[in-house]
Amino acid sequence: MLQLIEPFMFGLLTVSILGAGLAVVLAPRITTSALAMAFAFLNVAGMFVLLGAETVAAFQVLIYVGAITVLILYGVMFTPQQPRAYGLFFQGQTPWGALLAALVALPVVIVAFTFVDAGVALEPGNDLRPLGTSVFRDFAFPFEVASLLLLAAMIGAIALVRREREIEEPPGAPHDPQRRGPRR
Amino acid sequence: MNLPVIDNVLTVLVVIPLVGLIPLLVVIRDARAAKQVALVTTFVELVVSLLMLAQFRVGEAGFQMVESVMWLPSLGIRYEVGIDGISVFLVVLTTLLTFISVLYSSAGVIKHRVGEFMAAFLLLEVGMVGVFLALDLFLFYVFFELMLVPMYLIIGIWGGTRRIYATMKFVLFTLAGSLLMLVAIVAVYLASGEPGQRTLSFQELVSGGVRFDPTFQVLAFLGFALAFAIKLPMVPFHTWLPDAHVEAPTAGSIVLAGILLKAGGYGLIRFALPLFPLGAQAWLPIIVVLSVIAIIYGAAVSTVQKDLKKLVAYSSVAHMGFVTLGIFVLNVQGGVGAVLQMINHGVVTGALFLFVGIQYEKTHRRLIADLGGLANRWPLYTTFFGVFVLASLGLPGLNGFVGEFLVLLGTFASDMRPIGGPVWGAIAAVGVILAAVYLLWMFQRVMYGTAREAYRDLPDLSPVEVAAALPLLVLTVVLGVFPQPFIDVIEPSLARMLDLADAALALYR
Amino acid sequence: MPDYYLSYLYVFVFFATGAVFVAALLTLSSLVQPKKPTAEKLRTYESGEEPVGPAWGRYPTHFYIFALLFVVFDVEVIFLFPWAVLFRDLGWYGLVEMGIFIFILVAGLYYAWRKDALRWY
Amino acid sequence: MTDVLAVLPEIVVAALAALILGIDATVGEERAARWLPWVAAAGLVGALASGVYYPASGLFFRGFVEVDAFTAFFRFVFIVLALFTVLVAPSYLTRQHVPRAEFYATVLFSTVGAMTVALSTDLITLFVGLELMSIPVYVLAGLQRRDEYSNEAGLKYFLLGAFSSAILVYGFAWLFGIAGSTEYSRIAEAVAQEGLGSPAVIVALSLVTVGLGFKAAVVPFHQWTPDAYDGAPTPSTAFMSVAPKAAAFAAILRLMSTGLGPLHVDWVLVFAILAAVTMTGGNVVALVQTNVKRMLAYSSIAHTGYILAGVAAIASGASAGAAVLFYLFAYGIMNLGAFASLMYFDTGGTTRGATLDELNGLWSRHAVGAVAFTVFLVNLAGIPPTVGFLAKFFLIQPVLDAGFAWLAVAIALNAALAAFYYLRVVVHMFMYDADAKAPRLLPSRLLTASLAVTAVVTIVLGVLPDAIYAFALDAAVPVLVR
Amino acid sequence: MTSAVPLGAFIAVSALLFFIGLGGVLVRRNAVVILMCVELMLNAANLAFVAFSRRFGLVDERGSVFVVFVFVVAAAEVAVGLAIILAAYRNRPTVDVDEIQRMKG
Amino acid sequence: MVEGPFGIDPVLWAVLRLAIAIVLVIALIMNGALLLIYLERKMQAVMQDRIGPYHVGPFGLLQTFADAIKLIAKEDVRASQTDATFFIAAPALVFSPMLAAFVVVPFAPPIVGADLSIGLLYLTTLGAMGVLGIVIAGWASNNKYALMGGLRSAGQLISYEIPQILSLVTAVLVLGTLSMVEITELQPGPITNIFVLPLAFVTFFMAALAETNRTPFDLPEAESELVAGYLTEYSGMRWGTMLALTEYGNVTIVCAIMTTLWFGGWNGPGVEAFPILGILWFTLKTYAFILVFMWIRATLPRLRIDQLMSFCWKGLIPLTLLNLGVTAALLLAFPDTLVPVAIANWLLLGAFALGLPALQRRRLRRIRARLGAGAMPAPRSAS
Repeated sequence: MLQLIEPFMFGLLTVSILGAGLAVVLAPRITTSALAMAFAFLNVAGMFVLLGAETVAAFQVLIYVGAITVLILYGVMFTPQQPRAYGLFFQGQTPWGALLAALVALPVVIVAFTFVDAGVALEPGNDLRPLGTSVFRDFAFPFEVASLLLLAAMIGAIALVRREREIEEPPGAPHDPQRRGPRR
Repeated sequence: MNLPVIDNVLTVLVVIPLVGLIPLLVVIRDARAAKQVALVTTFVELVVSLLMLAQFRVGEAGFQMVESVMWLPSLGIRYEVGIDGISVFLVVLTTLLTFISVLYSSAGVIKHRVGEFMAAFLLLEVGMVGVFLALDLFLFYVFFELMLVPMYLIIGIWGGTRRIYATMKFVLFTLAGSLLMLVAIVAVYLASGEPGQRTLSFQELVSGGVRFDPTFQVLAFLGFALAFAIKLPMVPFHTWLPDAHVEAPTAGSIVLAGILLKAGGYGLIRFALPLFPLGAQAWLPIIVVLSVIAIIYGAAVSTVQKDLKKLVAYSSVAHMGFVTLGIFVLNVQGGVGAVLQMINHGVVTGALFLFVGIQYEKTHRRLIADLGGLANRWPLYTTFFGVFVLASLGLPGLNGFVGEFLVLLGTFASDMRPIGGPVWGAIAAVGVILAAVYLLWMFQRVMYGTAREAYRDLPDLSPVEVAAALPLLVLTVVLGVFPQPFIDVIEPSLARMLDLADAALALYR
Repeated sequence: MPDYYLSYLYVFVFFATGAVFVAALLTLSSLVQPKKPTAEKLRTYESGEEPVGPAWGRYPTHFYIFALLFVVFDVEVIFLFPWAVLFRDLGWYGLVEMGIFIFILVAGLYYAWRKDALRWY
Repeated sequence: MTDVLAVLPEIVVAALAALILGIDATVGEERAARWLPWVAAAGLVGALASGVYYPASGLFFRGFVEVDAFTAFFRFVFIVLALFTVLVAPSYLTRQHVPRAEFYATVLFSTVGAMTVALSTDLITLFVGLELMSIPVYVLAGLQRRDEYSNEAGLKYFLLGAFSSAILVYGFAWLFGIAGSTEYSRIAEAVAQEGLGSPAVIVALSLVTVGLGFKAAVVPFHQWTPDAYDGAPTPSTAFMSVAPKAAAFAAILRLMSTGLGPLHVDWVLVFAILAAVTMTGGNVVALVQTNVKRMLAYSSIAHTGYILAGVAAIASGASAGAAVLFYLFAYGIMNLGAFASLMYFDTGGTTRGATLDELNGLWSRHAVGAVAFTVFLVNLAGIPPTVGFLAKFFLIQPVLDAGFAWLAVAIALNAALAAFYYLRVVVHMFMYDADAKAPRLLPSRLLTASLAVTAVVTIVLGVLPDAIYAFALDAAVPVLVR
Repeated sequence: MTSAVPLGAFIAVSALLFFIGLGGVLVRRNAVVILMCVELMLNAANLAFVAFSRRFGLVDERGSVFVVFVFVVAAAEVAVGLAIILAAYRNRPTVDVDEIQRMKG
Repeated sequence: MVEGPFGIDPVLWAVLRLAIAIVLVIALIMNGALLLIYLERKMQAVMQDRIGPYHVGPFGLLQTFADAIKLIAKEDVRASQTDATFFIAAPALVFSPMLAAFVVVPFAPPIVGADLSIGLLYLTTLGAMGVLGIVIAGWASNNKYALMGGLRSAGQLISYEIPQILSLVTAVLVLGTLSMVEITELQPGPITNIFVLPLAFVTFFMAALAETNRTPFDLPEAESELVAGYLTEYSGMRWGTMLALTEYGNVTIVCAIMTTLWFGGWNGPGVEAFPILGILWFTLKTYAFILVFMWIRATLPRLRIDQLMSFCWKGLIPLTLLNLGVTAALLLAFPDTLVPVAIANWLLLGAFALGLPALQRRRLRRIRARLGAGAMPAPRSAS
């Protein structure tokens, strides 16, 4: 009976992930999207567990659910709601965009099944040490670069949202009604 | 008399205008100083070019005064300049016409941004001189394009009302052609040998070591010929020319007609023909037909022109048709005729534009219908103008005749299939007659008849204008009366070009 | 079926039970509770003031800076955990590596501090 | 220790960024502002020197960092571009109240990222480098945050950038799935073994191509470019139109030639077609623009097409790589210069560029600026004797050599087409007189000096390019298709 | 350990998730939602990485390592992205890409 | 696969064990909550010289029970402006992670739900998830007070998560494992981790107070400022699960972590002989901490929001980072002994304990000086 648990969990997670994913895309309200996204993240973490990568799963929850979703919720909170739904590429032609994505997706999904296990069977779990070893030994350089990346993001984001100093108009600048100044 | 011998005279010729640019840029806001600098520079250039002419050894077929320095070692591209019978007069013509243009312009025709105008002219001179000197295809291309920007500015800034349209058209036509030529040049480079031994040096390319296969030649020739045909301009590509000429300031027109067009003809003789004889053979029928069409068409269109400058412009089309015809009949007579025709056309059409410009400066009218009766007021002007008109229509004894006559001779002598040379010769001859019709008719309408009141008090030629026109007049007469010394210089080199082509052809027979 | 899967089965079941439990409690509650909604009752409670408009949107965005800094340091954490476990194997090399990493982030913190971004209001 | 020395230029630039932020935070914004450009410039020169001083070569960090001539060349290019940006920007930043220290630091971060791309030997380093390059640029685009256009630029650039990163990383995932490793060398082995017969390889290749295509703004993945370039503050535009593109091509060269090199017979044709479409598309749309900044944005798409043509010619060996590298360098300077020239105009405090009419008579109003701008435009048009012309010359050579004659002709025709709109700008600057509509000019000595010097440099390099070209040839060797 | 679920199934799920996200980016207009969709795509990539790691028997941890770096990048991306969205919102109260996009050409 | 006792089929045993665990944990939480609320009220009352609940049941023991029944039977009002999805999801979102955290709590050698190898990381992760529920609750209410409260809570929770984790990591440096069971087993004797890493404990403790919204960090519920924070619109059983159950559950978890990491977990006299005895020790230690929490609530005043954030970002995080670095360096320098680490930690703790008041005094002096000069800006209203 326990042998069935794995496929069962896989099925459950798959349905949850894809359902949540679709909900993100299709939900009319941004709040539902955000919640569905968090749920999808959580289920992806479940997939990781199923694949034997518990550490990555924990990181996934920590970063995606604990941090990124919170951040996105901040974004949702600070921006007003727009009930309309259009597309960045397919302005007002949602079906076409969806169709395109679906058409490309189909063959890719079929191709996905060409992958088969090729390695040595290993016990799942306990992946923290090999992961860490790999990061700190082999990927020392990208690791440091990643810290720069975080610093850059931090600086940039702060520069973008920091409260503004009062800016005076430059003396003598003609007031131009066309000018797009701050509007708060 | 012992003339001084200058080392590396060709490089000196290229460098002088550049050197002149430096003080010019310093005083660019001071019109007077700018004019003086430009005049001195172009004059020195003229003198040096004459000294170069004196150094030239007549009768030698090959290149003289060759200088060759490795330029881009990683590509094997050289800075290589040299001169032979074909180019030597064109160089002198360039320096002369530039000097005349600058001289005339500095007499007050150019009223705003004088310094910039002079700077553009000096830069233009670098390009023009360089084009006739370059022996490396890459270098040639650089100079060929270098002529573009200053001319573009000259037409665009100091031109007439529709100058911007004209200058854009000019640049785009020329650039489209020359960029295709660039592709062809690169193709030649790639085909010139194994990596590491590749070259673009003309002398190495034609020395027999390199064989281009026939298809390649056909395509590469097309690339070159298109660029040159647009520059010339040959008939379907000529539409930029009237616009450019009409809108260009007088000095610009002189140089444009006198030299820039020649770069196209020169390129055909110098590079397109000897490098790709098979290609030339393949395209020859089309070119000949187009040349003849150009002669007739140019003349016919000239006849109906109302604008004086446009008329001269279209006559250029016809005259350049003789040049291409002469080149592609592929015999020495025709070739020499073509080269002579280029020189003569440079002198005569340059002079015609000069005089149209002088007239326009005084009357501010260019439409033939608005003019008339000028002969009575301006005897000096009428004399000069008359001589040049006659030279242009090919009156024997003046220079226009010599070139056209030789070209026609060559055409008659050639054995072009399927229709023989005589047929084409005959048709071309009709062009000569038409030239007489429109030029004389124009002269009559402009110079005779009743003069308008407004023109009554306009002065005749000023001393500066005479000084500018006189050298051209002298050349017109000298070339017309004593063409033989010139032919002696041109013929060996031209024959060599044809031999090179033949030798290359022989490889495939 | 190894312990690994069993362990996580526990985790899953606990999670699921949590949700189910909450749902059950609320259902139970809804079964027994009275239902007398009135407009006044359903109105947003803002200490007796009349609520004006929705509360969403238009909040000072610099609160966001804290969330941002948190994310950055949270990411640091995912490196810190493996590092802390492996730290004896990695030795000084690992310490220096992590030291640089943390130093760079602290530089960002210092910047935020000096730029007065760490002020809540 | 050798590991550290090998990446010394990266360290110097990164430290410089931190130093600038530190100075700014410690000394205070206003007092630091005057010195920051000079600190940045000195530091960048130092970074350049450090690369010369320790000419490392080989594999470092346990084989995950490769320093070779290719790396050195891109370091040189990126540092020069950053230097140029830092020197032209100050007056604009002050005027538009763009945070200055943040701007310099962000540019430097992006530079480090771009340099990282050039020394990657595996997908992870590549990806992290690409992101370190891109994310600061999103910030740069939106940095003039009181301006709506800047907001939009940042937003669009960010969304599309993130989207492309996601596509790219998914492609990387498949590559990893095929090869079982993220190292280029092992990917190459696996890919060679699988061949194009494997549909998974096709999927991975397509995803990676699309992802990198977005990063480099290849048509049809270019839609973000005009708005992003147009709306971003001009100094940012100047930088982001060149450095990320160069980095994207560094990535393309490294990955496509080493990792996916075994398949080059298959992907070059796709690249050739993309190249032709890109250059034509960019040029055609640029023709109808009246806003110069937007026009330059489209023109930069066209230039992507040219460069891509060089990549498609990868089969012709070192000359192709060298052509791409040289073009990137030339394009970097001339495009940066062209955008920077727009900083003379005060267009109502917005990020928008001047329209053609607003450029009227610039020549009489600011001669040096106008001439410098013209030189950059002539460079872009590819007219000799400029480095822009040489770039095209070097480019056509491998394209023809690889048998893409039609592509070479397309380049030539496109260049002629492009000359139209470049020269139209010159027309407005030189041939019309300034009218009442002309916006206030805001000349700055530093800007003028930098532009003038760079303009002269483009001409000097146009006559004597051999040092750089030889460098590029040398640098192309590591990315030869084997 | 041989698993009851074939590897291909995991990859297929990741591909589907990827394309759901991609479709979302293509059709949605709200910037924050687009950002969410991008995150879905990144998650799909992560899933693929981890699954592929299993393919090679976890001998090579690169898949997981890549995922860790994707986390870093995603965090940085979201941080900056939302900052940009907030800055945009501050000037004009909308995050609708359609409305912000007013420069057409 | 654990072999079941009494020859029970292993599968059945696993299911059974799971069921037992869940039931036990839920019972623990519910009873714990009831008991703790009662205890808290009573304790506060005593400290404030009141009597506290005494009506219902002996000593008012059934008071909370009655409260619970009231909650269940209370009308559930959901204001019309709320965001339904979030409003309903929020309680589950805060409750589930709390419940799941109990999986790894090592009550006694035989009584551990599951000994995950990444146990601590797992707990951290669940802590992070809790934030989500609070933000969502605040947001969903569409009430300005609630949203502000949610924002504040979120800001506070995410901020203090950092020092909390950093303290944990410092402990992990010494322990070298993330498994809760292994951590416990590493501290068998009376010399537990607290003697080695006191500062890490103190910082963790402070962060934990904030993480569980306990005084002095209970701003989200600052009635005087924000009504009931993110809970304003919640009533009835929703409120019951959100606050009563979850908060006390979380307090228990945090205290359990402290017990395990610093105080030897289930270890105590007689555990070797009777492993089940561990549950006694563990519970005792944990409840001791809970009482400390309550004691603090009765003693300390509430911080202002800006003070709270400043204290975290400008005080706690740098301090924990410093501690982390020092500990790591000393551990590497003296691989065989923990004494230098302990010394350094105590010294740092001492410096912190003395330095903080000193710093505060200096700041106060400076503010007074500025006030005197009249340069103090008008007080801004806290938002």
